[in-house]
Amino acid sequence: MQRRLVIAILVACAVLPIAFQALGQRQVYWLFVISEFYVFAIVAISLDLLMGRSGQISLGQSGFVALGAYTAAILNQRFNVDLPLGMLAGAATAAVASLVLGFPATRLRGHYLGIVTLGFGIAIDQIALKWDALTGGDQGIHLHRPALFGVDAGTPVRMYYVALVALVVAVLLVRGLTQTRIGRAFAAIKDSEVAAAAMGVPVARTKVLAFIVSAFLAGAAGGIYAFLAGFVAPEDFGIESSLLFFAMVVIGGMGSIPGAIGGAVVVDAVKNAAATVSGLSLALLGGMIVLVVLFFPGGLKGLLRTRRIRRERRPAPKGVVRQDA
Amino acid sequence: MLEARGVTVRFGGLVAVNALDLDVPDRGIFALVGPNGAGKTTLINALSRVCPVAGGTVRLGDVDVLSLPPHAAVSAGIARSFQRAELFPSLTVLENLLVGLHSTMQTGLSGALMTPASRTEEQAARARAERVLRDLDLWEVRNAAPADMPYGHQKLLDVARALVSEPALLLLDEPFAGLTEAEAPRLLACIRAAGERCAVLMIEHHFELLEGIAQRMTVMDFGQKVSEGTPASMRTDPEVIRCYLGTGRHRTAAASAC
Amino acid sequence: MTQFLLQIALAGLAQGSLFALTALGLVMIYNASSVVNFAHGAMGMAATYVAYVLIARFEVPFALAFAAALVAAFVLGAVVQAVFLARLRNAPLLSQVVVTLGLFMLLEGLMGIAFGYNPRPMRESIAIAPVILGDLVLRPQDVLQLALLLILGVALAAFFAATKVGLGMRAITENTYAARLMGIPVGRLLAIAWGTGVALSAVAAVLAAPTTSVTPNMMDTIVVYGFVAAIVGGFGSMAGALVGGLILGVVVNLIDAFLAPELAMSIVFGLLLLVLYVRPDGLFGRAQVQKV
Amino acid sequence: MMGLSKHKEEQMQHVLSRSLAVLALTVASVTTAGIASSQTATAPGATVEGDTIVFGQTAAQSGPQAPIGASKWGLEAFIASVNANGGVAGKKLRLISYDDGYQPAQTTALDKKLVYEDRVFAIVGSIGSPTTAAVYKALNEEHVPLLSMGSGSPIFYEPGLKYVFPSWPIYTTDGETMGNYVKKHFPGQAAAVIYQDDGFGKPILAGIKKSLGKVDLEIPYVPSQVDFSSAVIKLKSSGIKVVMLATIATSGAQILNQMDSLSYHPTRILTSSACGYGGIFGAIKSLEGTYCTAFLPPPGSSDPQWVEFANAMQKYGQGHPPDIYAAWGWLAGQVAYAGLEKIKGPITRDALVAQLETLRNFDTIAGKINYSPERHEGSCCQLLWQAKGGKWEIVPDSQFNGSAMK
Repeated sequence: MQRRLVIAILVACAVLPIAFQALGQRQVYWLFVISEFYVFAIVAISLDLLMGRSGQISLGQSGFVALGAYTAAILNQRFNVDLPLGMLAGAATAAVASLVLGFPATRLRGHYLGIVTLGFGIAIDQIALKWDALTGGDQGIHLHRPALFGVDAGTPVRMYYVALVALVVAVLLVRGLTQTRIGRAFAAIKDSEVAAAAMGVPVARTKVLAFIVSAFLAGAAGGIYAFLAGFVAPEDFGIESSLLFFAMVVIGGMGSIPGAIGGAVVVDAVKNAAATVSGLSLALLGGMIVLVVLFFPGGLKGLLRTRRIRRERRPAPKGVVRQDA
Repeated sequence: MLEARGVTVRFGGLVAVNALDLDVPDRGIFALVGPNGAGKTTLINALSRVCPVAGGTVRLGDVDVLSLPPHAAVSAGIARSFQRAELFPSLTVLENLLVGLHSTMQTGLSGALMTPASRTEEQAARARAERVLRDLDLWEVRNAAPADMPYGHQKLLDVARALVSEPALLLLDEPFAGLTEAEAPRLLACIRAAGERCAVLMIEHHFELLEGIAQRMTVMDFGQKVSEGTPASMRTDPEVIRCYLGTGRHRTAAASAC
Repeated sequence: MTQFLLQIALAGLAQGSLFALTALGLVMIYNASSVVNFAHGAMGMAATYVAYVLIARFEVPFALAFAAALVAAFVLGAVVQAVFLARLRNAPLLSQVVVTLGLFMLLEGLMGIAFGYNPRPMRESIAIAPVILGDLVLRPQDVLQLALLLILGVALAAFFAATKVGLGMRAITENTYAARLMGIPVGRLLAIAWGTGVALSAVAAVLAAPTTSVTPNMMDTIVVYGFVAAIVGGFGSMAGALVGGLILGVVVNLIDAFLAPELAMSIVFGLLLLVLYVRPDGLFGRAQVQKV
Repeated sequence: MMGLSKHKEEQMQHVLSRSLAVLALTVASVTTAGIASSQTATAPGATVEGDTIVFGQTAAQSGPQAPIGASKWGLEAFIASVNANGGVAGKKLRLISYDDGYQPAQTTALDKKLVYEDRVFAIVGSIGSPTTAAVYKALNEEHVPLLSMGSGSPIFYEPGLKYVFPSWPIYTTDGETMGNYVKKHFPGQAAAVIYQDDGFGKPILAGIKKSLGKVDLEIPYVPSQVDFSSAVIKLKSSGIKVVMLATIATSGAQILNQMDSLSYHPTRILTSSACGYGGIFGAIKSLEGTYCTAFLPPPGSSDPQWVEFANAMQKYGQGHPPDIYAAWGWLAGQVAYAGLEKIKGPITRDALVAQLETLRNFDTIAGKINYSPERHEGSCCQLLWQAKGGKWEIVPDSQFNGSAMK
C-alpha cells in the first residue's frame, strides 16, 4: 500500500515536466520552484539525519549548504568544473569543515552544540562576505551554464531531473544508512549514550560521523543549488535559512525521511503564502514548532500515522519500589 | 577467566569500590550481593568501562580490560545489562538487538550504498538476532517499539541485547528487579542457559532465587568484599546476616549508583 | 595609546555588561531547568517594546517604563515556563530546546507584524552629559550598565545564599525529583527562575535599546555573545557568566579596534572553539560526572 | 520463518530497484523525446498586446531590510498618476511587486515568476544590490529590460548590458562628491572613512580616495554590527576631524549617536542611502550640521519635481510618507515612462531599449537623465545636503559632476 504510494509519487514527479508543457513558458518558473524545493528537501533530510536520527542539534546547517554552493561556484567560475564534480567537491568541502566543528562538538554537552553550530553559520556568512576576492562578496558569483558530462543541462527541464534524481539518491542513501549498522548506532547514541557505549558503539566517533554525513549531504545540496540558481551570494545562507531547515525537520517529525520531505513542503508553502506581511511566516513557523513539540511530538509523520498506538508508556521512573528490597 | 585485583573507584572524596579482588571462572553464574550503596553497580560499571577506575587491574583472559576505551569492552568479551532497562526507544525490538551486535560487524558508511558485502553481513546479523528473539519468545513483537512492551519483556530484551554478541562475561545488574512472578521464569531460563556458555556475573537481592542458580556469591559492603562462598554457605555466614539481611545499621536509600 | 586602550577597555566593559546580564539570565534558567533558552533575547526584546510603547506613546518617565518592562519580562518568563516547559518536564531535552527556538521565531515574527522592522529610536536612559577626564570620556550610560550589572549580580548571589526561595532553587538544581519529594514547590520556583532570568535579559535589552534602536532583531547579536559568555563561564556558574561577559565585551572591542570588526563574531567563535578544545567545560566550569 | 524476513528484505530491494528503474526510464524517454531541449532562452511578453503594460518589481517588505521596500509605494503612486492622466501610448500601467526579503535566492525565483508566469514587460525599480546582482545577467540574456534598480553598484554600469538601465549615480560618485567637498573646504584636515565592507561601501571608499588622494583612517564594518564604540574611540583618539560614512541608515544612526555620547564632534558626511528616511531627525540627536550626499531633492523641498511627487504620494501613496525610499520608486517609474512615451508603433522590449538609448537631458526627480547606446549611466551628478534646524538644506557649491556623458 505504502509502497505503491511511493512509486505513484515518484512516477508523478518524473512525468511532471510533460504535464507542465501545457503551461507553455510558465513552466520555466514552476519547474524552477519545484527543483529548488527538491534541493531544500535534501538539506532537510541531511539535517534530520543529524538531529532527528542522532540527536545532535544544528542551527547552522545552511553554513554547510553555503560551503557546498561556494565550492561548486568557485570551481565552476575559475576552472569551468561542471555539475557532478562541482557537487562532489562541494560535498567534500562541507564534510571536511564538519570535522573541525565535529571534534569539539563530541566533547560538548548537548546544548553547546546548538550554539557552536549557530556561530558556525554566522561565521561562514561573514567570511563569504569578507573574502570577496574569492567569493565576490555581497555581489556573489555567477556560474556558467551547467553541464553533465559534457551535455548541456541548463534547461529548466534538465535541471529539474538533476534535482529530482539527486533527491531520490539522497533518500535511498539515507534510508540505506538508517537500516544498517551505522544508522542504528546513530539512533542508539541519541537514545542513550551510556547504553550505546556498553553495546560497543564508539560514541564520540559516531557523533562525528553523523556530523560528517549530514554535512556531506548538505554540501552536495548546496552544490546543486549553485548550478540550479546560477548564482550564489551570502545573503542566501544566513541564520534565517538555517531556521527554515530546522523548522522543516521539527514540523515534519524528527527521525523520518518522509517527515523531513513533508516538513519541507509545509515550510515552503507557509513561507510563500505568508510573504506579504513582515514577520508573518516567521511567526507562523515558530508557532507551528511550539505546537508540534507540545501536542504532536511525532510531527506530520505522527499525525498521518494515526493508526499506530501512541507510545505513551514509559519505563518505570527512578526510585520506584522494587519487587524485593 | 576474569581476574580483578585491587579495583578502586572514587567519586570525589567517596570511595565507592575499595581495593576489591574478584575472580570469575569461564562458565557459570556468579552473584554479587550486598545492601544498597555497597558498590555493586559501581563495580559492574567499572568492569564494563562505563565509569573511570582510580586503581587496580582487571584482566579477562589476556586482555587488560582497564586500558580499553568504554566501547571496546564488548569486543573484549564483556557485555552488560542495566538496572533500569536502558533500551533504545526509537529503534524496534529487533533493531535493539542488532545494536548489541554492533562490535561484531564491520559495515560502515557503505551500508548506505547497499554493497553486497554489507548486505550479506546485515542478513547474517539479522538471522542471529532473530534466533535469539525466537529463543526468548520475543519473535512476535520484533517490530514493536520497546516502550510498547510490558516491563518484564523490556528487561528480557535488555538482557538479550547483551547476550546476542555471545560475550565471554555477561554482567547483569538486577535483571529481576521490577519483574512480576509470571515474568520471571522466562528470564531465569535464559540466564541459566547463558551460564552454560559463558560466565554470568549478576547483582541480585533475591536469596532464594540465587540458591537455585548461582554457583558462588560475593558479598559486598562499603565497597569491599565482605565474604565469598556458595549460596548455601552464605546463609549461615554471620557477616552476611549482619549486613545483608539488614540486622545492623540504618542506611540512607539515596545512595546513588554511579 | 594608554588613553586609547583605557577608553576601549571601558567601552568593552560597558558592552560586556550587557552580555553578562544576558548570560546571567541564561544561566539562571539553565541552572533551574537544564534548558538553554534560545528565546532569551527575543523575550527581552518583547519586553523592551513595552517600555518603548510607554515612552513613545504615553510619555511615561524612563524609570517607570523600565520597571514596567521588567514586570512584563518576568510575567512572560514565568508564563512560558508554566505553560510550555512544564508540559515537557518528561520529554527529551532536545524537545525542550526546540520549543525555545520555536518561541524565538514566534516572538520575533509577532513583533515584526505588530511594529514592523523599521528601527525605532529609544531615548537614552539618563540624560546627563558625559564626564570628561583628560581625554577619557565617562559615559553615564556605561556607568549605569556596569553598576546595574554589579548590583544585580550581588543581589542574586545574596538571594541564592540567604532566602528560602534561593535554597529551594539550589535543591532543584541538585535533584528535581528529591526536591519535589521534600515538598519544595518545584513548579512555582521554576516559574520564578524563568521570570527572573528573562527579566535580566530585559534589563540588557532596555539598556541596549538607545544604541541598537528598538527592532525585532535588536537582541540577536547581544544574545549570541551572551551564549558565548555563558559557555566561557562554564554554563552553570553565575560568577562565571558575569566575568565571562565582561571579558568577552573587552575582547570584542579589542577585535573591533585592532583586528577586523566585520569578522568579530567569527573570530569570537574561533576563540570559543579553541577554549572548548582545551577546556570542554569552559574557563570557569567544573567537569560534570555522568550518571547512569 | 527464516525465509520470511529474507523475503521481506528482497521485496524491499525489489521496490527500490523498481522505483529507480521507473525514474530512469521516464527521464530517458522525456529527454530523448526532445522535450527537454525545446526550451529556448527568449522570454514571453516581448510585445505588449493587451491594453495594459505590466511592470515587475522585487523589494524587501519583510526582514531587517524592509524599510527600503517603501520604494514600492512611490512606484505605485507614479503609476496611479500616469493612469489618471490617460496612461502612456494609450495603455494603462500596472505593477506586480513581490517581497524578496533582501534574499538573492528569493529574487531569482520571483523574477522567474514575474517574467514567465506573470509575463511582465519589464523589471522596474527593484531594490537592493545583492538581490539585483543575482538576476541582472539572466534578465539581460533573456532580453528583459531591467530599469532603474535601487543600487549604484558598479557592476550594473558595465558596458555591454544592453537591457540594463541604472538611473542612480554610480556609488563612486557618492565618494567623489564627499572627497571633492572635503578637499575644497577642509583642506589638510585628518579625514577618515567608515564603510560597509561590501559592494555598496567599497566603491564609495574608492571614490573618496580617488578625489581626496588618501584618507588617514579606514574602518570597515558589517551591517549586523550594533556597537561602534571602539570605532568611534579610534577615530577620536587618532585626532580625525572629518568622518565620511559609507553606511546604510541604521549603522549611520548608530555611529553618529555613539560619537555624540563620546563627546566627539567632527565634520560628518553621510551617503545618500543613509539619510533620506523620515524619522532621521528623531533617531539621531546631534544631526545638526551633518552633511549628506544626495541626488534627489531634500524631503519637503520646493523643487517642482519633489512637489509633484509629494502631491502624488498624498493622493495615491496609501498613507505612506513621501520620503527618499518612496522617491526611488517614483524615479524608476519616471525612467520607464520616459522610454515608453517615445515609442511609435508596437510596444516591444527592443523598442523600449532603443528609445531609452536616445534619452537626452530628460527631467526626473533625480535631475537630468541621459542614456546612449554606448553608455547606460543615466545620472551623473550629486551634491550635498546639510542638516539645519531640523531639516535638510542644499549646500551651495557642493555639486559634483560625475563621469557621465556631457
